[in-house]
Amino acid sequence: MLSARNLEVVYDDVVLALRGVSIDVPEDGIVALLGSNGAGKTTLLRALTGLLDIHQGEVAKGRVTLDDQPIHRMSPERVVRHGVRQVLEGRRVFVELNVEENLKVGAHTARSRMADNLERVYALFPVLGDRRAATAGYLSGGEQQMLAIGRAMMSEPRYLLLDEPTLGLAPKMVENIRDVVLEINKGGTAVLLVEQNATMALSIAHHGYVMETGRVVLDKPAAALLNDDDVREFYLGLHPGEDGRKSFRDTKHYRRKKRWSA
Amino acid sequence: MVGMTDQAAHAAPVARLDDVHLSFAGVKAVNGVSFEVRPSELFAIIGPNGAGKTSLFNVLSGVYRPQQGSVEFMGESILGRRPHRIAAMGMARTFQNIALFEHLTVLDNLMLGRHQHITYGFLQAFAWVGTARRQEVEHRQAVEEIVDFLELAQWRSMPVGLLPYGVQKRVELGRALAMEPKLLLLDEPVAGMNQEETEDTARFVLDIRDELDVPIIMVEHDMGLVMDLADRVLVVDFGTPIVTGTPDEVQRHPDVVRAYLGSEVGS
Amino acid sequence: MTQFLEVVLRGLGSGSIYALLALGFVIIYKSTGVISFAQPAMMLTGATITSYVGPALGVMLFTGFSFFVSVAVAALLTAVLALVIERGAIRPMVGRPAFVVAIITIGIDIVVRVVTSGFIGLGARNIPNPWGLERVELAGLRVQERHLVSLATLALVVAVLFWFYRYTRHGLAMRAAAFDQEAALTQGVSVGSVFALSWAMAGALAAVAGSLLAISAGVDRQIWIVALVALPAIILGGLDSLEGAVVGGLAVGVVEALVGTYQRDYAPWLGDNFAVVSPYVLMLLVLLAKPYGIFGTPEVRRV
Amino acid sequence: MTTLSTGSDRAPRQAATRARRGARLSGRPQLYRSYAQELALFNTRPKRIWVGIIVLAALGLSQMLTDNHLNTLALAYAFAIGALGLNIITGLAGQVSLGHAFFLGVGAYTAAAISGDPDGRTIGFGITNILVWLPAAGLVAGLAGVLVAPLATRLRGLYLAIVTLGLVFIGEHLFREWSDLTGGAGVGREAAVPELFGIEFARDGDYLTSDQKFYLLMLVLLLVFALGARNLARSRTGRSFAAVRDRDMAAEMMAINLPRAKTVAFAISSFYAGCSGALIYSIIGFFEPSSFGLLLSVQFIAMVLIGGAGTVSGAVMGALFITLLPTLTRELPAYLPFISGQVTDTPNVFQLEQVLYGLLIVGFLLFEPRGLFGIWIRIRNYWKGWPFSY
Amino acid sequence: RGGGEADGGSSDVSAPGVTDEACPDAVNADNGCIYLGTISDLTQGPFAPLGVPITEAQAAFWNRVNEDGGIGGYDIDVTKYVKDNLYNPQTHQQVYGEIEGEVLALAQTLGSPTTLAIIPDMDRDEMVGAPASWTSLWAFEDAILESGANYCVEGMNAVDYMVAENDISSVMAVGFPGDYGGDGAAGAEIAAEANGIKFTGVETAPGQESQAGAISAIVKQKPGLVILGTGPTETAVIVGQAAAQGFTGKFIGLGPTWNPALLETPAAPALEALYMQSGYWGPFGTDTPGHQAMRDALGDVAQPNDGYTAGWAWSYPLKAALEEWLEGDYDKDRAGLLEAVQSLETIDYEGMLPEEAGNRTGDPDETIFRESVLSKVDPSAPSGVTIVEDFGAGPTVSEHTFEGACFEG
Ligand SMILES: Nc1ncnc2c1ncn2[C@@H]1O[C@H](COP(=O)(O)OP(=O)(O)OP(=O)(O)O)[C@@H](O)[C@H]1O
Ligand SMILES: Nc1ncnc2c1ncn2[C@@H]1O[C@H](COP(=O)(O)OP(=O)(O)OP(=O)(O)O)[C@@H](O)[C@H]1O
Ligand SMILES: [Mg+2]
Ligand SMILES: [Mg+2]
Repeated sequence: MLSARNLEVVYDDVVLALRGVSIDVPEDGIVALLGSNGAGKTTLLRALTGLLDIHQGEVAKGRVTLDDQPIHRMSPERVVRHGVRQVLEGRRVFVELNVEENLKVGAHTARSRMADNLERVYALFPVLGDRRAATAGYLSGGEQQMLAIGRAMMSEPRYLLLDEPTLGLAPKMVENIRDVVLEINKGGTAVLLVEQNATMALSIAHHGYVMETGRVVLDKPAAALLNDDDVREFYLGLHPGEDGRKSFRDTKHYRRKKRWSA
Repeated sequence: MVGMTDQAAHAAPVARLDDVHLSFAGVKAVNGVSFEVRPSELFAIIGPNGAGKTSLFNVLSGVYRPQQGSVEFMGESILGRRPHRIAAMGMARTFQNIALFEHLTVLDNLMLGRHQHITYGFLQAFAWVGTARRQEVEHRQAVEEIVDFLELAQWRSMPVGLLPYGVQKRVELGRALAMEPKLLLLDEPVAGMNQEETEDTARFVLDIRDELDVPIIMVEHDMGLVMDLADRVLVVDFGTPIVTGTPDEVQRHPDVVRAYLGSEVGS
Repeated sequence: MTQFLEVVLRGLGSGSIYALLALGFVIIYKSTGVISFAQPAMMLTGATITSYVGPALGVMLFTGFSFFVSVAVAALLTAVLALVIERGAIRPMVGRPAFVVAIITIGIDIVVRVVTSGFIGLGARNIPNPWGLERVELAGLRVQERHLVSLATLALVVAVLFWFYRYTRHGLAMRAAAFDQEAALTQGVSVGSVFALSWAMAGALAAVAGSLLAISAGVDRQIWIVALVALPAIILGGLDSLEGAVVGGLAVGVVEALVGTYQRDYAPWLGDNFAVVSPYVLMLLVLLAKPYGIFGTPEVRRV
Repeated sequence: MTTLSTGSDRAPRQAATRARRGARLSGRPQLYRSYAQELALFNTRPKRIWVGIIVLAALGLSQMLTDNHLNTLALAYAFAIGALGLNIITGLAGQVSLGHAFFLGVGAYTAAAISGDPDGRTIGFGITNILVWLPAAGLVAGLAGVLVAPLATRLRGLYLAIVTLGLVFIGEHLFREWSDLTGGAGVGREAAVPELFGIEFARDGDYLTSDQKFYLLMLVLLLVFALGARNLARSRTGRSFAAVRDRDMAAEMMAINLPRAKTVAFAISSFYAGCSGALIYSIIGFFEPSSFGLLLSVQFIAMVLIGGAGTVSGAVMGALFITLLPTLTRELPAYLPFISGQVTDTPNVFQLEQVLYGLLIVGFLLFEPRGLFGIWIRIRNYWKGWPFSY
Repeated sequence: RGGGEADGGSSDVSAPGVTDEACPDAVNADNGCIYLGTISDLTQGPFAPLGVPITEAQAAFWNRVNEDGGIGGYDIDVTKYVKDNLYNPQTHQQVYGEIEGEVLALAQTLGSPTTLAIIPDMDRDEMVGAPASWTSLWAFEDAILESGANYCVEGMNAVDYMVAENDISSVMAVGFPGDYGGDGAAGAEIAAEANGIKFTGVETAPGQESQAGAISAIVKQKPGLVILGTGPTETAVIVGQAAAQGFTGKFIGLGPTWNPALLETPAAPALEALYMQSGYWGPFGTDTPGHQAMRDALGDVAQPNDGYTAGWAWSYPLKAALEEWLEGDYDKDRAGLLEAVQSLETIDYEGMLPEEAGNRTGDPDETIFRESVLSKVDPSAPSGVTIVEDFGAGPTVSEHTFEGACFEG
């Protein structure tokens, strides 16, 4: 179990980005984390993997534990060695390296089974196999996203934290990623899925959290979230009293109010 | 669903690509694409990842030079023209991965959109008198209008680097509008946005088309948005055009479903 | 013709020293994205250490052997010094702009050089070695032995580095760390160790280069200037390329020797001492054709 | 991509972080009645008051300090003009240039030639009026900048830096060899003779000493050049530089002509450098070709970075810091009596001076990466935020 | 200007840098103190290997003067105002400004371009200074108290000597450009012309690896004599490698080319065979009362070299000038000191130089001292060289009229 308890995170000694967040990612679960932009989702992932330091952030209160051992003071590379692996927001492939080299760097902590894992990734994302010698920076946006996920899988993590993995992916590829996440999970890896595409995330998650301005405002099983009115309106685009999705042509200019941010 | 008027369909196209081919060291990014965009039209391009959509934008704005084919904008061939010249002709765009000037404020970013419309030179800039001062004030007014239009007022003097993602995308849109474009290219305008922000953006896009009467080419993976807003849709796969047509036609095309939409056919 | 070939050989000899220095710059650049202007001081320090260790060993061992032992000791000690500097002044700057770090290395260079100069004293310190200015005949060409030693050392170093970058995971990890430190951290790469390792390797290389350089006339306070010649070498070879450093270093050595020998006869209007700036002219010419040097990786630019 | 940072992908993020801090710290309540008023340079009352106080204090110093200190400060002001120039190309336009020393040299020699003795052993035209040689020095250096610019438009980041470094070496060679102009290596020549409407700055006058006159002249010139740089930065041109720095490809698609923007940036920056070179050596009176070496370029880079790249006041503070630093380190050993003053001892005070110089630069960048400007912001912020932290 | 506070309550002497209080760590506690400034290359500059021993020897020289009771009731202090110029004209000018008000005169101002940068200031301040360089230019500067021959004279005498000795038919000058190598080369060229032999000038840059051009020029043209105007390291490289490439002609090095440490480099055999050293006075181990006093005063030095000898010899004129000024009927200010300097006809160099070498009363062509010495390499001598040809002026220099510095004309 990977958990955060009452986490408070401060950037630059001034910006309070998380205000007492607690979440649990069970060993075999898929957990969805939703929230509007700037809610603190990425910050939470950074706290889980030790990356706050290089952003001038620090855990001011609370703790992060992995199987009840505190890890929030651990250096990022040791966190990776303990099996917690984050896919950074915005892909962050090594643009000057080629596809295969990117994957090999991903296997830094698991060299022995590198060949097998390479094949596994190429099987999941055939495009990458076709372009294994291509410079990563010149891949299309979606292809880079696949590379980033594939790279993370190279180290066979126990916990995979995905930060907006479907950003910029075509619908079919989104399905693809969903299947991949399910498959990874079946293989024994727990997944924490940060997503704007709530429909997709909640369709596979066991449990879900919704964050707003540094706090967890909803903490329910995924199925329950799918029935929450606010979630339906603000994350799924299903407006109350209407049947199915409303056309974007009919959206109005006015600010609606969410119940939880009262 | 707003259909195109007959008149628009026959007016001279704003932009036209004819049999464009572009490849990089073995990769065929664009393979014989032709289309034209007519005045006031909202033209969408969709296709799987790596299909060559962004590359088409880059061909249009002069970043890439196609090996074959012709590219026209405002009735002129722009093949081989430098990006800044094409931009000056009135082509504005936003970028798939936000390309704002992070250190600058929202206002400065928008003022940069007006670069071509401001004419004083650097000698006048030193002294900051006469033309320089007058133009700065004048164009500042124009920019404030965009700020109002896109509801950016609360962020106007913040460096864009610190703004939320969704707002940055909006600033980028504003910067493109500040150029007073004759054609607007939007590369995935709602990627990474939540539902609320997507709805806002949809509204802005419609307003731009309706109020400012600017033709738009939009690349987007959010099928709901594309199908609701677009007048016509071009589908590409592996650089090759599959079909061009109204959203309804496109949505039902079996090749499109197979290559692009998967099971999740637009609602 | 004989003379021409001899000049080329001489150029290769001094070029191999430039190449060793260039490799040091490139290794640091490749893994941290910074050009370390402290390399000249490292070279000076390494050579100075050799000049102290050598005589201490000299009485006990054959000079040829004791030369290599003292160079190895100097390389090790210089690597340690580099580690200390990296830890104290470079590591805290992880994630900061490369040019700020570069200026820090300039500050370090000043400090280390002044301190080392204190140990050099006023004259030159001799490094005991069996070659001096002796020459041998090779296929009718007279070559200085020290140049052969330098070339052989370079060959050895290149072989080891090739193996290291090719067959260990650290090679890729070092490149990854240079491109994107945060992303490298999430791969489990210890960016700190990468920094330390590259500084240590570069320090050791500088020490070797400095010691070889000092065979002919000893270590004086000013030999650090030679390290600057490695700068045009790395640029024309390609900043992040080990092959580039080697080719660039050798090319610079040869061009400098040729210009030094023939320019007075063929192009006197270029002025005396044109040889000293010829590496930079060569660099400019290469860059006009190839903006990233001969082997450099072009920066990925796209929107 | 901003060349001031390392990897291409990392830059925007760091930039964002930096920007984030900047805004939070400098955000102030704004109430303006017109855009013109908001666009005014000193648009708040505290700003006006502070600038006024600083200028008055600087003027007052001319009466309070000894001639020797004034001389040092005058030099520092002249250096600051050069730092402003480097700040334009490096801080604003993001093109790191290690070639600044070369442009300083071009300016210094242009000025020296124009005002030099026509019958002397080096080229001279005998026009000592500063209004002639100063602009000429700037223009010739600016022209040299334009000639170099085509290279800059092809090269990026450290490649550009090292190439411009090559310019310094080649320039030094040129200066050494062209002894008709420069007097030759190891010899040198007289610098520009400063004279303005009959005032000879190199001589003590009835009311003011030579050093006082130089000090006031440099102060006025620095104010003019700084104002110009500030205006430039907030103008169309300055914005286009910043755009080129942050994202050059996007800038092109904002209709900015990239090669032209870089050329203009180089020209303006070299103009400043040329003027600075002419002024620096007119104060010293004599110079020789080896003055325009790597060290000088590095000093300028250090000024811009230590001051805090991109801001006018940062560049000025950085220049003052770096030029006054040796004076300072020469004083410090006096407080360390246990260090030997004997030149043959190691360590001795002279070595200590050099070591301190290096250490202060390192320590400074290590502990305050945002530079002097950052310290100022931090102090201001401390008092604004006091007694709350977050 | 500053300095007023230094006047103390002295009845007659009113110059800056002169106090009634004793010097810090004074030898004679009852004496007043005269402060002399030193601006030298002490750490990072290219001439630090010379600047340091010069400065050290001068401290020893003035200490000896003090131990002999000082001059006219004053001890002389040269240790309080010592500044490092980094061999940079701008730094030189700045540190001059820092000490100008505190010192009476400069015991040392090292380097030509550096000193040239302060000459206008020295003129304005009526400051007198002993240089630490031997350029012919100093003969034409009133404020500069040079000693012995200059590079130009050396170059002429070296050529004349070899023409007489070896009947050479060509000479090449290899050296740094400018006041040093250039000055020596100018002298060599004048002498070559006078002797009707071929002359070639080759400029070279500092640095071990920058000598390829010079070496190949030497090896190709095989001149009978090479005059070197470089630093010691360059000397080792050039002589060593030219010999290794088969060159058998002779080398004569100007004063600053030599350092005894060269005898430990691989070039030592070549140096012993081909190299001679020119000098303005005898090297460290020479047997004169002055040399002896220097060796006694310095005690054990780690590496005896002729920087010490130079620093010592350069101090005599200022000592003579101070004595003349304090004892004679001069205004007791800097102007008076300058006047005293200009009235010196002889100086007691304690045998290091002939007394008439100190004449400063005529125009430069009359006062330039035209005799130099030549030494050969001798590993057993303290500074590695011993005299073979004592003070002498060749025919060329005796005929020559000096109208300005050699290297500019
Ligand atoms: N390095 C940093 N320094 C200062 N503040 C930061 C930093 N990184 C993030 N923040 C602030 O912390 C808050 C949370 O940001 P975070 O990136 O975690 O949000 P997010 O939920 O991931 O948003 P998004 O959906 O845009 O990715 C924001 O207000 C942001 O401005
Ligand atoms: N400069 C380049 N060099 C090499 N290959 C390139 C370059 N630009 C694009 N490509 C390749 O061309 C193909 C098309 O890329 P493009 O970015 O146009 O795709 P896209 O349709 O925009 O995809 P996405 O929806 O993922 O953004 C990709 O396979 C990409 O790798
Ligand atoms: Mg996020
Ligand atoms: Mg795309």
